[in-house]
Amino acid sequence: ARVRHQPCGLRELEVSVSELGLGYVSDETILFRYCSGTCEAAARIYDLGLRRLRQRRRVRKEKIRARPCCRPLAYEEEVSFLDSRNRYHTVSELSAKECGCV
Amino acid sequence: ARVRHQPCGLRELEVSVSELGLGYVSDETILFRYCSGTCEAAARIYDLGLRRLRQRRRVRKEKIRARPCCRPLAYEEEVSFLDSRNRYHTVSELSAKECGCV
Amino acid sequence: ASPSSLQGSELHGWRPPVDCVRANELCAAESNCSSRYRTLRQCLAGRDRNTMLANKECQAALEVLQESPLYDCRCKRGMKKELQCLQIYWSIHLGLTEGEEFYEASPYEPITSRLSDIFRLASIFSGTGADPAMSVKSNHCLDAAKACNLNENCKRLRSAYISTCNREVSNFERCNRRKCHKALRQFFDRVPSEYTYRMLFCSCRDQACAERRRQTILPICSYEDKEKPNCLELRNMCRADHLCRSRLADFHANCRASYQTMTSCPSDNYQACLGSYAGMIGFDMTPNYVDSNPTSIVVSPWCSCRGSGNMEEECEKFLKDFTENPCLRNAIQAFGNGTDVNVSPKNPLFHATQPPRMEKTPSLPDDLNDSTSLGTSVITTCTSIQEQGLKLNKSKELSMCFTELTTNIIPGSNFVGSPDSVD
Amino acid sequence: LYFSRDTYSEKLYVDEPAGTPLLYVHALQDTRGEVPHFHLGQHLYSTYRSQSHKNDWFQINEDTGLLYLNQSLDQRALEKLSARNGGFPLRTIYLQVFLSPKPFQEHECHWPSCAKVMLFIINATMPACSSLKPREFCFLETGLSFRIKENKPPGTFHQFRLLPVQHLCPNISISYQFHRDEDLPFHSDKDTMEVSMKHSLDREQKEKYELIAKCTVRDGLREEDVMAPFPVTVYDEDDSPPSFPTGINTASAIVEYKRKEGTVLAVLQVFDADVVPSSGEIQRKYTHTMLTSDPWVTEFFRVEHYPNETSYTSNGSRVRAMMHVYKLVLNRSLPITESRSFQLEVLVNDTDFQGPRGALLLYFNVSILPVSIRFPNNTYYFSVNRNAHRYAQIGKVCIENCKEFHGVNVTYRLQSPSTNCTALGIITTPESTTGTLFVNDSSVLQRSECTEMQYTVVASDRQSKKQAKTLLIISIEGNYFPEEEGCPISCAVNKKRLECEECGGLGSLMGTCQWTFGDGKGISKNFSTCTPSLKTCPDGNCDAVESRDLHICPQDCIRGEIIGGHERGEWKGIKAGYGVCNCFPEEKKCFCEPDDDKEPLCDEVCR
Repeated sequence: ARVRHQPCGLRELEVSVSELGLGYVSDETILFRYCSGTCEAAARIYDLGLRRLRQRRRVRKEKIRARPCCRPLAYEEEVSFLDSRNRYHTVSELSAKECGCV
Repeated sequence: ARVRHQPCGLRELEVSVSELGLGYVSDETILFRYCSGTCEAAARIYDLGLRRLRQRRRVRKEKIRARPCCRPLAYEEEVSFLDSRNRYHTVSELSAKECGCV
Repeated sequence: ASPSSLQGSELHGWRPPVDCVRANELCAAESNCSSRYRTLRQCLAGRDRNTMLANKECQAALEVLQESPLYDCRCKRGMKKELQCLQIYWSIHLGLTEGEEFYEASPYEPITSRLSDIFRLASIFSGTGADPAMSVKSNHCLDAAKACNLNENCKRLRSAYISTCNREVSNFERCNRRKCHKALRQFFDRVPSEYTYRMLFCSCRDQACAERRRQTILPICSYEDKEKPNCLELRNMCRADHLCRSRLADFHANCRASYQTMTSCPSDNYQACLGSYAGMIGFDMTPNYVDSNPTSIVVSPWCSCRGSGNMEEECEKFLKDFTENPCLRNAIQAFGNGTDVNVSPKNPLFHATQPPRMEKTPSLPDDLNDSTSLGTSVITTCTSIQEQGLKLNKSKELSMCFTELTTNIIPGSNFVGSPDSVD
Repeated sequence: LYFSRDTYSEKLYVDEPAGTPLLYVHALQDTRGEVPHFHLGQHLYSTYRSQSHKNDWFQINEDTGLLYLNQSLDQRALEKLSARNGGFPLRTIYLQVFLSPKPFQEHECHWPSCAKVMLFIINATMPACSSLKPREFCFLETGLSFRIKENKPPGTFHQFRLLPVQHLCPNISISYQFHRDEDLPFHSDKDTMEVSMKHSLDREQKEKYELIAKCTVRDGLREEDVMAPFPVTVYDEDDSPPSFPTGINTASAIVEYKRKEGTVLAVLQVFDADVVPSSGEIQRKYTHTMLTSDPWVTEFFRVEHYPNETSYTSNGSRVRAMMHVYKLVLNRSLPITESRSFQLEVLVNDTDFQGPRGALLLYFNVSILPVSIRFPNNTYYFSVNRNAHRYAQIGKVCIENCKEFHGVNVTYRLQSPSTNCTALGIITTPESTTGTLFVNDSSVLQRSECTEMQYTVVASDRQSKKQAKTLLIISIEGNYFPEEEGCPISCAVNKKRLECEECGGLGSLMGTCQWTFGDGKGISKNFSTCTPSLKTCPDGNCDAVESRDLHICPQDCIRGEIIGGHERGEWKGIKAGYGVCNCFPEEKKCFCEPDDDKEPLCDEVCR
């Protein structure tokens, strides 16, 4: 599907740990799973109302989100790897396990 | 208090039905509850990793959200009102009942 | 190699073993057997075993049991009631051998699979090998970690033991070794050896790779300790636990160097040796690489022969079964190079093409010239599993690593190590 | 009597004729006059003892120790034996040879009174003499290795000839000798080809002889030498009394500030040239007893014994020995009021050594000095800023030599003459026996009428109730500036320098948080973060004040989640972090991530 209309879902990518940019230097490759795609169909009347109130300045100086987000609903427990200084690290909830519009 | 650090939570606002901009013309006032605030503390390493991969262009041409959203976790069932032409309307899931960072 | 791979004529009227749990059930169902088994257990539990075993009733019980399936029963690695099976096995065999034997019979059924089976499975499952052009230079242990990380089951169980073994408990206790050992045992029991062997026995060309290989079992928690116990004391500690005792016996049965075979392995089965070596990880006798020297493969349990008193010779012999064991070393190198030995009695004559270096057999004095040793050369018909061209996509041409083995037969003896003879 | 080897071996070809001599076993005397008689076990075994068979094929000469074939081992016999070998053709047969007069138990075969014989079955007829290589006339592949007990009578312990080969090829001339056998305690007889000891051996002189045996094979004009290792291990017996390696049998033990249980006060060493018993039994055989009838001494002191194997060089080779280390250790923490001197005697006894000098006395001269609790200064002066927030750490007070004390429980508390201008509190840090002064009520500092605070600091030892006092004067400085609204309670929440320095937080000394710049080198101990006080946070130590409230310094005290590249502290806190570390104490969560959001993270599709 054209990128803009791909529905929210789980994708996966083989990346080296270093590429994650978390500060760990390791050549180990892991499977990074993330959520991407559009949630247009998941909007509710709440979103419409909130957007209108924001436009009419009835809601101001607040961090609000008037559209559903494509986000993980569950995460993978943990993944471990050996870094370049031969020390092990374990990272929890790095990859998504399930996605949805919230 | 400084807006910047207000955590995500439930807020409420008295509005007239017309102000919701849903097309209904009614002077009835209802209590509109919505979610706002920062989800900074709710971020996971997933978000950090996804952000980094996005910055390094390993994830491209996809709609992703690399930060938790402050969104309703539950909605109020329904609200009813009489419009200016004396007809009753019932609207479901207009207000948030519970908020959280997802 | 197990009896099942033998030809009919060679079975010698032998009775294929049942597992000891089943044998115990069969015996319990048969009054004569169950009463004798009870008697024998009383005989063996008595204070002075020798006098007990000398009395008529105990002798009669022993004779009956020697004919029952209990006597030859074995267990399978990873079987459901493995511990119960082993307890039954040792309840009989421990009693019959007084005192400590240096080598004990393995309670496990002989392993019939071979390294070539693993290479075949590895090429089907992993599907994520390095690109052949790259792989000659690549870090095979790193590729092994990648293959594991990309397999859900392997990744989960690998992370489980790493996080357990890496978790600091207190200022005085580096980690919870008991939990770490349990997690390691689960990893090696539940993850197919196509993944675990690649991480444990990957071949290395540089120090970084060899250090990664050494770190596979998180030695700082699972292996090292403040002090090194005496190896014979460590053996006693291991033999006090049925599982550890069984894994050690299995290691000796499958890795004990023998000068009467081609590969120096008792039944010329590298997989059997590697499997029993991996089977000791997660027990008191956990072995590991002693350093990160890529070229010389030296593994050892965490012990020394200091404080052996007059048992230093026996202690050093025990330690050498790890540190100077050509069978074990050949097996690890064979896996690393993706080679296996294919010796079948039907066609003993093979012809040599290109001999790589083969480790000398164990007890030959150093000055032995080659004329009398087993001149064996092994050729690889393809590259090692790490060097196999396993593309990501589905179409994988199966490149098997099979080896022709040439053997200069010793004059005067058709001493072709028949794969099925257990030394 | 004992066998000179624990295992003998020989090759056995199928169908070798009955009567073929196989090998000699040899026994050596424990005491002169003993006469060995050799008995063969009734069973023979395949690889493991559990697979046994009746022995119908082998016999031994009771007096000479010659093992020979009583009945030829043919194909049918071999198959019968294999049936009990799990169905595998048999490669090795094990026999057991016992030495009497000691009564022997068939089920138990262990050196020294039992030896195993390994016969390698070769499923082929005996090769022709001419086809054998020189080596096959001389030595077996399994190698030789001998055991000789020290201090025992000399005797013959080996016979070189390979009997089956010699039986097959009588006219091949073979001779054996030791390579370089000058001043060796062994003699190799050219005719009998027997090896014997010239005299009894002393392990403490030399415990390993790595000899090389040379075999010369002459076949017509051809002559060839074959070498093989001939290792002899000398077995130890407890024939050396314990002694003091440096002659020192006395040590002094002075107890002053270090009065904690487990403190090592003094060490003495005892040397023993023997290595028996082995480490498993040495603690039982080498006893030590404190010779004192004073229950107080046994309550407060204990002796720990650490046997370590050592070695020395003798006759050019390494000889093992034992060094026993004895440590005098505090068994309980000593009160600061305790002071006395006494000599403690410890009897060390090598119970295995048969002889008068098996025991030694160690002397520990113990002197326990009293220590007092006192402050070095009469008055302490500190200052505090009016804008300081609660838990701001003003300074530390401690009794004299407080850093030296171990095992002494000193606590500090404040007494104040007046009640209105009192803003401070004090917390004791047990490990370093110091008292940390902190702001406990910041509202007092904001009152302009309060310009100075006075306290008395009381230090008291919990056990002896001894006390010390000193005066504390705190001046209140600076002007008070009310803080901007909406500032978080904890400095650590802030992720940017600007928002960090525009707010205060719990523990801030001057009313504003301080930004610390990291070194930007990956996951590093120097990570960027917002802190109430650079002096105490983050410093990898969740100190006594910081542990009162997680909001003060979560960087040092967090136990919960740390998200992003990090290394956890020993018990808690962030030991190293990547980029900027900020924390949310309410959620018990910290993040470590570079703050390089140069590029706005578009929620929409990024090009």
